[in-house]
Parts: sequence; C-alpha cells; structure tokens
Amino acid sequence: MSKISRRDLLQYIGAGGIGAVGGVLYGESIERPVELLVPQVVPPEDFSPGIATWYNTVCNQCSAGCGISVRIREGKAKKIEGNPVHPVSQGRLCARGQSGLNALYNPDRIRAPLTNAGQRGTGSFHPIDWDEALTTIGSRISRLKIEDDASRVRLLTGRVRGHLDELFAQFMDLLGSQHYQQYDFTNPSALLAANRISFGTEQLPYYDIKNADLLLSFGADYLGTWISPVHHGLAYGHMRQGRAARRGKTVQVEPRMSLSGAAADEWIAARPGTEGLLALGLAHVLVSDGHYSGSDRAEWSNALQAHSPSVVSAATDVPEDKILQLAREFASSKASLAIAGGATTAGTNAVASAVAVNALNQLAGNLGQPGGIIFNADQAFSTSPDAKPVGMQGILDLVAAMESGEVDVLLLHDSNPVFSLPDGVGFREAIDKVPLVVALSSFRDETTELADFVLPTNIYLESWGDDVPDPGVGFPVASISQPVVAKLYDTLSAGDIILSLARQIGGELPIQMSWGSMEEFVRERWRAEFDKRESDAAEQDFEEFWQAAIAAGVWGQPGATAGDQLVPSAASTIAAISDPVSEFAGSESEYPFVLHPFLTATFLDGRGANLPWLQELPDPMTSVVYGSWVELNPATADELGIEEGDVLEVVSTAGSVRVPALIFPAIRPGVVAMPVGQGHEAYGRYATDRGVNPIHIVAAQMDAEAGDLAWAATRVKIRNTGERMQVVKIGGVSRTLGRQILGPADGHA
Amino acid sequence: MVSTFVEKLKAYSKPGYYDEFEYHWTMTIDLDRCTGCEACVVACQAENNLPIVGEKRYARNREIKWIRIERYWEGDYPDVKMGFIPILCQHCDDAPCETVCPVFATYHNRDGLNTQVYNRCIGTRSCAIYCPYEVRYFNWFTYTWDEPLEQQLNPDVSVREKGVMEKCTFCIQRIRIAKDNAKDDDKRRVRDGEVVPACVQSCPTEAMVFGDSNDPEAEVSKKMKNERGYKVLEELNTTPSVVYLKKAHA
Amino acid sequence: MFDHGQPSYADVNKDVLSTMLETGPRYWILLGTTMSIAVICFFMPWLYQLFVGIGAAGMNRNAVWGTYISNFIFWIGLSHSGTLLSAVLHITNSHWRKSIYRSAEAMTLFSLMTAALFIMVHVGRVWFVHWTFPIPNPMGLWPNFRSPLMFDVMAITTYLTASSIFIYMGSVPDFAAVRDASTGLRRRLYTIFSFGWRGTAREWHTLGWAYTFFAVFVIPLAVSVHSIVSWDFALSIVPGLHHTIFAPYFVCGAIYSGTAGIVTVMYCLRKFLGFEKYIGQVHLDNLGKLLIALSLIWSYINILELFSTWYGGTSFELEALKFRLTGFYAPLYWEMITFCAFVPLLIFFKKIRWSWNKMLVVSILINIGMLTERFIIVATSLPRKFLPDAFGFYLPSWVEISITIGSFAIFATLFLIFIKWVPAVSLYEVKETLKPLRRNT
Amino acid sequence: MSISVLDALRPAKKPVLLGLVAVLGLLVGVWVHGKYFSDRSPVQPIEFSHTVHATDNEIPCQHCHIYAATTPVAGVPSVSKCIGCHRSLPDTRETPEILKLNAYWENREPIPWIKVHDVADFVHFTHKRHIKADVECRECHGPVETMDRVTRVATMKMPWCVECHTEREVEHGRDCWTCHK
Repeated sequence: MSKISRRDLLQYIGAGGIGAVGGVLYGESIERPVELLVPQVVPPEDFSPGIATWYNTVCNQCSAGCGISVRIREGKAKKIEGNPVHPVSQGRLCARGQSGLNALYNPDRIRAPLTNAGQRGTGSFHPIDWDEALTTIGSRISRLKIEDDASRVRLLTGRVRGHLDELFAQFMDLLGSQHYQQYDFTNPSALLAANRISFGTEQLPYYDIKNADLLLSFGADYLGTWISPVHHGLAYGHMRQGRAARRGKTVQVEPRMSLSGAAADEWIAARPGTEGLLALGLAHVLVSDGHYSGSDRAEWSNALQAHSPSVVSAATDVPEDKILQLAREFASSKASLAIAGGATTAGTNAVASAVAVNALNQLAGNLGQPGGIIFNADQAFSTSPDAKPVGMQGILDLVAAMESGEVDVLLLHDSNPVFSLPDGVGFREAIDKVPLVVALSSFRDETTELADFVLPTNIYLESWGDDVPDPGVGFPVASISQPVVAKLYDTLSAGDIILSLARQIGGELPIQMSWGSMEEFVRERWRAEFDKRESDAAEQDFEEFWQAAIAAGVWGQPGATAGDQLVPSAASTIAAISDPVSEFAGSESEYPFVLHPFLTATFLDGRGANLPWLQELPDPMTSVVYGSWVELNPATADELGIEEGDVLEVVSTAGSVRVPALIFPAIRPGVVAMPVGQGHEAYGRYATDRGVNPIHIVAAQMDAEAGDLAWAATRVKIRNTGERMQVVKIGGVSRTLGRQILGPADGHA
Repeated sequence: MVSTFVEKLKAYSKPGYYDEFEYHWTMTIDLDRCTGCEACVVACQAENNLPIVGEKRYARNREIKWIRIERYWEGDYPDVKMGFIPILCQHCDDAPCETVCPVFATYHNRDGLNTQVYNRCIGTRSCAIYCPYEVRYFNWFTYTWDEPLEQQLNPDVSVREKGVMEKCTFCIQRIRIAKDNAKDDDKRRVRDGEVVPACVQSCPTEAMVFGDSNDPEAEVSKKMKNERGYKVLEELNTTPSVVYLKKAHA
Repeated sequence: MFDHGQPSYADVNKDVLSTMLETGPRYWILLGTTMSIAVICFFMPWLYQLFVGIGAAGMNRNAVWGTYISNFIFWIGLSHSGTLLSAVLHITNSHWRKSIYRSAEAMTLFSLMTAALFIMVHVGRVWFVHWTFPIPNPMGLWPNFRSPLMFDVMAITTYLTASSIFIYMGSVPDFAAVRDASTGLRRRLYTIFSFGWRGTAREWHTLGWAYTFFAVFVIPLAVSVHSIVSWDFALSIVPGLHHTIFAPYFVCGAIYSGTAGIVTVMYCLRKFLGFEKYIGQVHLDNLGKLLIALSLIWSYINILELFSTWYGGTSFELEALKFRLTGFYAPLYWEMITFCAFVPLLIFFKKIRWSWNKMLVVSILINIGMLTERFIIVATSLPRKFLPDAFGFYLPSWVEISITIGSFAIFATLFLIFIKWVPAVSLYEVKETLKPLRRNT
Repeated sequence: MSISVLDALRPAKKPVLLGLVAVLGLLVGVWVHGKYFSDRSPVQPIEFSHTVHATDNEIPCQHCHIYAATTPVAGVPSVSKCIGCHRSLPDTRETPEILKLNAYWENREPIPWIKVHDVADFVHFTHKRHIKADVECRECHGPVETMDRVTRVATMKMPWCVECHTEREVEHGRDCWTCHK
C-alpha cells in the first residue's frame, strides 16, 4: 500500500468525524422523551406509591348483594374481587361483578346534568349545571306540594335495598305521595307470592344448596342468573366435591339447557310450562308410595290425586319411570332440595308452579333442615319500610295513571322498563303524557332517553350506601358501600340528589331530612341500629364500630341463628295446589314454537350490555360474543333446512324480530330460545344496535297472583328470510372427536 | 473441555435448563366443580390488561383470552351433556414453544414458569404453531382503550404492542409481589396460598387451586394426587403444570 | 450440440455481450413494468401491513402462519437446482450444462433473496429481525440455537453466501471479457469485478480448482438447507406436519420446482435474448428427463406419507388427513396432485419433451402445483391441531395475495438487472465446448 | 496465486476505505454517546440545589425521598414537606426561589418537576430492593449532593443494568422476568 498523503488523511478524518457525529445524533434520537414528575401537595396518610390498597364495598351489578374488594393504585380502581369476609361472596365474584370497572370507567357515562333541548325522545340533550336543574325540578314539585297535589309525583326505581330505599320512601312520604314503586325484571315475584301462600311469609328463604345431597331445580339457573349466583357457586362446589365421599347430585328441569343444566347430572326437558305439574307428579308419588307419613297425609293425597305419574307423564312428556325414580331419590336422599325459577316461574302459572315446588319440599320435610330451605333470621335491620308495588302490575297502574294524566312529575332511578317490558305495556307512549320526567341515571338507556332532565348519578363504586342481602345467609348481616375512588365527573349519588331535592322543595322536608349528605344519613342510621343493639355504648364505641364496619365492608352476627325455625303447616299449600299449566299467547297451529327467552349470565336483563368485557365474554353455552341469536334443536333445523347463520324472522302475536339462527343440541324440539339483554336502542356505544331484544315480542301477559310479566308464555313462528349473518363465536368444533380432552375414558382414570 | 461440552449438552436437553425448580407453580382444575361461568375469563382480562378487540376482529378469530372455556357436547338430545374445560397456558416443563423461539423470547424460568418476554419477541409466531394447547395469542393490531377505560389498566403488567406474542403468565406479577414480601420477611419461602392468580381467586366454585407442587404440604400437591387427576394431551409428553380433575359421575 | 451450426469464438462474445452492451427499449419497458408491479403489489401492501399490524393479513388465532411462510418455502424451493444442479453437473462434467448454469445459479440467488424478503414480511416486528443473528451485544443476549428457525437463518445465510461466491467465481473470466470489450466507466467497474483477471494458465488452474471445490461444497449445503426448512414444520408436533419423511420430501420438491423453474427461465432467455444457438434441444431434453425422475420421486413420497399416516391411525393425524383430502381446501390438494404427479408424465412423450412451448406450459403448471403444495401444508394443518374447540380456518387476505404476486415481479426485476451486468451465458465455458478452431470465411 | 485483490481494488480503494472509516466513526459515536453524553439535566421549575440541602445542611437523601426504602418508588417530597421546613427558616424566606415555592403552596399546586431519571414502562424497577441490597444512591444517581442542578449520570438502559447485575452476581439478576413485566 502506498503511503497516505495529507489530503487523504484529512478526508479520512472528515469521514470519521461525520460518522461519529451521526452516531452521537442517533444515540440522542433514541433517548426517551422527558416526562414530568409531579408530587402531591399534601400526601394522604396511607399513601405509599407503587403499592396497591384494597377497599371494601358492595356490588350492584345484580341484586345478590355480594361484598367486593376493589384494588386501588394511585387513586385508580384496578380490579374488583370478592370480599373475603363477606358471607355472600366469600371472596369470590362473577363475571358481571368484576366488570363493574367497565361501568366506572365507561366512556359513555353521563358526565353532567342534561336537559333535553325541546322535544323529548329525540335524544338531543344539552348540559346544564346542578343548581339550575335542581331548582327547576324542585320548584315544580314544591308547587304541586303546595297545591296538595303531591300524589301527582311518582317515583319509579329499580330494585333498591338498604337505607337508600328508606330515603326514597321517606322523601315520597313527606312529599305526600304514596306512589314510590320499584321495577326489576329479575325480581322473583312468583317465589315471594308462593312463599306468602305456603309459608305465610313473603320472603326468600335461604336455599341451603351447600349441604344438599339432591338438588332438584325447576328452571332455576342458580349458577348463572338466579338470585345469588356467586353464593350458589360456592355452595355448588362444596356440595359436589367439598364433602368427603359425599357428592351431591343435581337434576335440572328446563326446556333449554342453562349453565345449571350443563352442570346437572340429569337434564330433563319437560314440556314448557308444565314443570310445576311435574313437581306435583313427584309429590303424588311421595305421598302415594308412603314416603310421606304426616298427619295430613290424607289431605295431601286428596289434593294430589289428579296428578298421578301417568297423567303427569302424558302432560309433561317425561317418562313415567323417570318420574318414579326421581321421586324415590328425592324422598330417600338425606338432604333433598327443590327450587323453582327461570321460565318455570315466568308462565301464567308462575305462582302455582312455585307452590307445587314448595309442596314438594314440604312433603320431603326439607323445611328448616340443613341442605333444605332455611328461613332467614329477622334481617339485620328492617330497611324496607312498607311493601311497595314491585313488578309489572305496578308499571301497568303507573301507565294507566300517566295515560289518564294523573302524573305531573315522574322521577326515574336505575330502572329501564322501556327495554325490559314488552311494547304491549305501552310505557313509552304513556310517558309522553307526563309534563316533567326526571331520570337519575349514570347511563343514557332507553328510559333515560325519554326524560326532560337527566341527573347523572355516581356509579356504586363512588357512592355511600348500605345493603342487606336478600335472601340472607342465616344470620343478621348488613353491608356498607363506600366510595372507593374519587368521583370522576360532576355527578351525585342518588341519595344526595334526593336530599338536595328535598332542600329545594322546602317545607318540612329539609327539617325532617336534615342530613347533609348520603354519607351522613347512612352513618346516622347505623348509629341508631348500633344504639338499639348496645344501648349503653359510648360515642367512641360507635366510632370504632363504624370504622371497623367500613374497613370490613360488612357487619354481621354469625352467632345469632334464625331463632326458632318456623315450620308452617302444609294446609295453606295444600289448599293452594291447582293445576299449574301455563297458557301461551298464540295458537299452537299458527305459532308452532314456544319462545324461551333466557337471561344470560353476562347481561342479565340487559343492564350488563354496555360493559365491553361482558360483550367480549363468550356466552357460556354457545361461545357467541356480541349480538344475539335464536337457538333451534338440530332435528328441527334439519326439518326446516335451517343452518347456523340463516337470518330467521321470529314472529309472535306481539311482534317480530330478525335474528340469525344457531343450532343448539340441548334444546327441546318445538322450542326456540333467545338470549335476553341485547338489542338496545340506546345505552352507549357498546350496547347500541347490537342484536335484538326478545322481550319486545313477548306477549304482555301476567301471572295474576304474582303480578309480574309471564315472559316465558309466548308462542312464535319462524320464517327463513334467506339472508345470512355470521354468528360471531370463538368455538370451533364442539365435539371431542374421540380425543380424551375431558379426561381419560372410564376405566383408564 | 469435553466435560463442559457434555454439561452444555445436558443443559440443552432440558428445555428449561433447570433440573429442579425453586418453586414449581402448579394449578389443578376440578372439572366436577367448574360450571363454565367464565368468571375466570373476566378476572384474567382485568388483571392482565387484555385488550378489548371488538366484534369485527372477533369475527376473524383475533380474540385474546389468556384463559378460555372450551365446550364439548356429548351425545344428542335428549341425552346430551355439555363438558366445560378451562384452557390456559399449561406451563409445560418440556414446552415445545420454548425450543422453537429463535430469540429466547419465551423460556422456562426457575419457578417452572413458561414465560414470555414481550420486549424480546420478534413475532415469528412459531411458538403458537408448536403449542398443542393453542394458548398463545398474537397481537395482530395495536389495541386501544376508549378513554377513560385505560385508567383501569394494571400498572404491574405492561401493555403489549402489535406484533408480539402473549399468553398466560400464572399472574407472575402476583408471584413477584409475594416473593418480594417473603424476601423482606427474612428471606423465607413463599407460603402456600400466598400467591393466587386472578382466575383462581375469582372462581366461585373454588374449582381451581394454585400452589407450589415442590411443597408436599401444599393443597395443590394433595389435589394432584386425586384419582380423578389427568393432564390434557398427556400423550404429547409436554409435561404440563396444569392438572385437571375429571368430572365425576352421579 | 448446436442446432444452428457452430458459432465462432467471436460470435460467442458478440452474441452474449451484445445482450449486455446493447439495450433496446423493449428491455426498459419490461424492467419498468416488473419494477412498478413489485412496488405496487409488494412494497406498498407491506408498508400498509407495517402500519396496521400483521392483522392486515388473513392469519388469525388458529392459523398464525399463512401464505407468507408457504411462499417463503416455495421460493427457497425454487432456489434449489440452480446452484445444486450446476454443481452436480459440473463434477459429473456433463457438457450440456455449460450454457445454462449461469442463469440457473442466478435464479438460485434471486429466489433466495425473495424468500428472505418473505421472512421480513412474515415476522411481527421486522425492525428487530437482526436479533436472530448472533451479534455480540452489551445486553448479553443471544439467539436460541435449539430453534429450527435459528437453523434456518444459519442455513439460508450460508447458502446465500456460498452460491453468490460460486456464481461470482464462475463469472470472473467473463467479467474480464466484458472489461476488454467495453470502455469508460464500465471498463473501470469490470476491472474491479474481474479482479484484474489476465487469463494466465495459472489463473485458469486456480479458478478450476476453486470452482470444483465450491461445487462439492455446495451440494450437501443445498440438501441441508431445504431439510432444515422442512424442520420448521417437521420438528413441531402438529398433526400432518410431524413426519420424518418431510426433509427428503421438501428437498425433492425443491429440486423439482427448481428444475421446472430453470426450464421457464431457459425459455425466456431464448425468446428475449436470442440464445437459440447456445440453449438447444439437448438442454430441454435433459431437463425434461430430470423432471420426470423428480416427479416420480415426489409422487412416491406423497403416497408414502398418505400411507404411513393412514396406517398410523391416530385420531389427530387421521383428522388432519381427512381435512386435507376432503375438506375445504381439497380442490387445491387435487389440483396439486394433478399438476405435480400426472401432468409431468406427459414429458415421457418426445413430442412434448422436444417442444419448448409445451415444456414451458408443463414447467409452469408444475410450479403452480408446488406453490399450492406449500400453501396446503400451512393452511390445512395449522388451524386444526389438537383441541377441536380451537379449530379455526385460514383464508388469505388481499394483502397476502398481492404480496405473493409482487414477489414474482421482484424476482423478475432482479433477473432483468442481472442479465445486464453479468453474461447470462458463460462465455468461456461455451467456448470450451466449441470444436477446435477453423478460420471461418 | 497472482490474482491480487488489492491491485484489483486500487481504483475503488479510496471511496471504499472512506466508507469503512465513516462506519467505524458511527459505531464510535454511538458508543461515545452512551458513555459520555448520557447526561440529562433539564432546567427545573424551581432552582432547587441538592448541594445546599445535602452537602451544606447534610440532610440525608431519605429524609425527603421517604418512600425509597419501603416502596418501588423513591418519591419526590410533597410540597407540604418542603414548606414544612422552609416555614421555620426565616432567613431563606425571601429568596426568589422560596417565593416560587410559597406560591405553589398557597395555590395548593404541585410543583411540575421534570423527570431526570426514567426507566421504560415495561421495566419493573423497585428502589426498595436496591436499597436493601446496600446499593448506594450515588451508584446510579451519581454525586447528587454536589449537584446544583440534578444531572443524569447513567443511561438507565438495559446494558447499564445488566452490567451491574453481572458484576454483583445478583441472584437471578439476568433472568428476563426479574426486571421486565
């Protein structure tokens, strides 16, 4: 190589330099951008950055009243788990409960008070400030109050328990209106009615599934949607494998397999609407075979003689020997339990069926027995002042009143009758006749959309309150719900709204309801309870008690038992036994199929549809996500040449919907099933315009006794529209193809 | 020289490079308790920042669910039965996914966990091909949360970017916290029940049990010995760390 | 061996060099089209995919591999027989090779590059793809040498290097020839390319030695490469892929498609560069015979695979087999069988074997068949593994299809550029085949 | 053999070599940046001097960064913390910087300090562990007590972490999931 000249050298240095500079620049370019490091002004006591804290409160996703613990990091709610010390949830929680976070951080929450710009129902709202809203409403109500027309003010809420309920009641009472009512699609009206008849007490007893050996469920999806799924789940697990060498057996009677049906050892698809009859058939066997040897045996056999197995078998389409076998098992097993729910208690024969099931329990001597029906001790504190109309009958009366212009102000809270009742009820039309509609709500659901004023409420995770689980857990219990995060928006808790309304209205309301806030009110009430129990307690005792209660999220007296178990005489039940067969709307000839709408564990009656996690959660039985479907038995589908994804028009006497078909192996031929919960016209981006709402095509019938919607008593016909629509689901081939995925074949285990 | 070579070879022959584990995290799932309620699925989504993928992407099988319930029908109406089985990463001790990853983005750690390092992953997706349980989920897109849903995201778990593989970690962040506490408590071992993954925690029927199977006293070790116990696809010899208990008959 | 009478050395230089030195408009038009197709069909969709995410492709949870991988294998396959063939023929010194091997080797090079591109397109975070190379780094992170994909990276890079050296070495004397025939910048460049080749006996000797050495070296390499590619599948436990036969199956398939590819390229060279003199009947004939042999081996292995799967009779394998033969993609499967197992049998007839046009059709059909073979392997096995509830389905998206089309354009572009830089037919070796010189009048 | 690559390369020697040199320079540049240009010392909203606090007044680090020993985060002192001391220091009450502080306190505003030391979001770093392992603050943050304005002395990037973990033979110190999340 020749020696390098100076010129070359300079060039080399130049090149190297350029490279080096480039390198440095590159290094700089991959630097992370500058962030701010913002301290608190004053740090709270228990603050420790990067470490999570848990706060206990009460779940509000359904009316089971599970205690929950919420994980908080840097002031944000991160996760919801069951409260370990709460007797209902015992640290566990269902999908719905855990999705509460989606409600809290839901992008579609109402962030400020709204008023509709001009005409109602157009969904055009504009924000106003609280004072304006409250004064307008307050003055309107107070005028009525002065004119002594306060009865023209109506309050319709969802299922409200605890002291919020009392607050509502007191408010209306002081106002001078007797029209405080509740409506909740999932309210077990039929059971309550039946228990009033059979047991003389209109309460839900504690169903001791945990200790049962044979659980006979008539349509009650106790693991998915019925009353208190999480608690039943715990019980179920224990009943199955929790006891040494004693595995409880479960039998499910329902036309379409639910979660509980899938879990059951025997799944019996009796003819829809005849489940109660089956119960009577079993009862008949219990008596006639001498399993029952009570003093009133004669009355029993007399009342049941019409329901011999052969007759029942013919009516229910359940083989006679199956009835006999079931009855014997039921009688012979140490702890048997029969429960009714779901479609069984949603026919025109709802109460009759429930009574039949009660009869079964009475004959098997399950009352007050472990593993049977245990009547609750008197509740921790009686928060429900007086019986108020609950269920569809109440709505019908309200509608009538609105139609006839008897209603000037309608206050709505956390209830969505427009969605969860048939169009036949005519709520939507009637509400137009009401001059002033005020909705207390966190989301703009179908009913809220019809309001003149929308007063945004806190999510339960932001509010004070308390709750008494119903049914109880065998001993007095009450839960406290406290705000676990600072509220996100310019909202108030329902209680606070009522209190400030009271202040606006004036008169004796502010004097009687002098509490500054819901928190104060709840605290007051708890002190009262506390004093009642330990009369000689000092102030700081209560302070301790209160702090402990808040920390635990629940207070109870595990020691205190139900006291003397009431074992009512069977006479009233015997008297009430009738022929429980549901009448269906629509003739069998014209409408060949029975429509079986079912509540899903995800959406329940549709209140969960705005939570993305639940929308994304595959339906447990079908793995379908987003949107709805109609289920047919494979045989039926073959007959009609229908395949999955064919869009069917489901027509009832009340209306029709178009929905894609899904072939479902575990549904009775002649029955078509549709999930409830989708098909919202409002209710946020995740729920709106997705699927259809079967309740709209349900005929507006009731069980007279229960006064609630008979949503499982409608016949439909189906027509293949020829269109196709993908049913979005994650499942591939749902057969094992002989692969030992669910465990080695028997004998190899 | 030769000996070291032999050692290396031995090490390589064991996918995880570990002959025994400090802890051997193991899960049992009792199918006789499992009701398919899917509480675990949501629990996992909440704990591990799983994205909300949306209907369109679901329709094309782009969902991400670290634990999913599989459904199998047996028989036909009226004698039809449904079998649920939760499928999550089985944390195999001889995991095919570990050997195939060209960049060691997935490896066996000293706790017998089959871990996935998101930062290292280049997205060849070969691990998903090799995994017989199909529990590895790929980020086909960059997923976003509608404001303010992102406030729920768990700060202990990183949000994965598009192009990387992700999967169940047995809630390693919870294991990490438990170990951290144990270490402060004069370096004792983590006690049974101190670590509870989100899915196990939520399960209403207590079908799932999680623990260290190195500890014979741990509940999970006892459950594993149950005569109903089996492992899914055991014949493939991936030695999974999830033991299922077969559904019992009435 | 020359159909149109023997050319003189001068002719050889003239004919061949002219293809390089004189460029007509037709060439530019051709190049322009291929390039724009490459950009529009390949690079733009790829860019789109980079922004959106791999979700732009049709792959999903159940089928995480798709067309990209199947194309990758296809192109690797095509790359075979280029270098391999040339090497084999060189050490068996069969003379007919001499006028075709240059372009055959070029094929190897370019299809390898295209294949490599598909890896880039396939991976989720291409910007980190360098992590697959054992580059020392301050974080002390290394690739996983147990991974078949790692073997792949190694094998392919080695193969690429080896074949590029192989082709380059073979071209050095020709570069010299170009150097001597050209002036100006081009001359200077080729001076560099030709390493100052002067053509002394010593140089010839060294070249010959080195060349033979590489020929021997490349053969096992080529075989290993496709075996390793097959292991990406065969080393998994996926039903339908977990077969010991896979390595030979892939190798044979690779050479098969490669040879067919050569026929196609030969055709083009004759048509567009007027190499009728040098690429003649004899080449077609030999390649034809080779194709028959390969197709028979290929069919044999296919039958073996089916039989052993059926005989094994495990639920998993049978299910996979059933789906492949009768499932959604069955038509593709049978198309593949027709094109790769039955159509080539026509070559037995001299009529077919000796007609360039007919052979072109056959060779293209074979490669279509091979392309689908690769696709079927991916699309029918991966989405249906062990857990039926996780069974899924794979359908390529427009992005994948367009990128597949684009890849052929890329290959064509590279080849077009090549023929302008390197003599597409080896000058000196062709000259060797000429009979001793007569001064022609 | 007489084929000399160098001779052949002569015409191209210059540009090629220049290119090589440039590339070399690039690598050097990157390395130099990592080693010596990794500092970052932004101008803070209040001209807070660690020298005054830590050296002159000998206040120990954890007197203000109270969470360091017990939590993952060291934590910047809250405004109340600052004001707490400065209220009782009449002589400093009038300096402009303290006035700024007072302003923040009166408006109950947090001070928008600019982050100097930052690790990526996918990294699980806890101060507690490192302090418990007797890692001196200065080992990562440098001689802060001598800084009038805090300056970063290390890249806070993975090679830097790994280097130390390797030196100290940290238990599982090179296991990905020890630091990644």
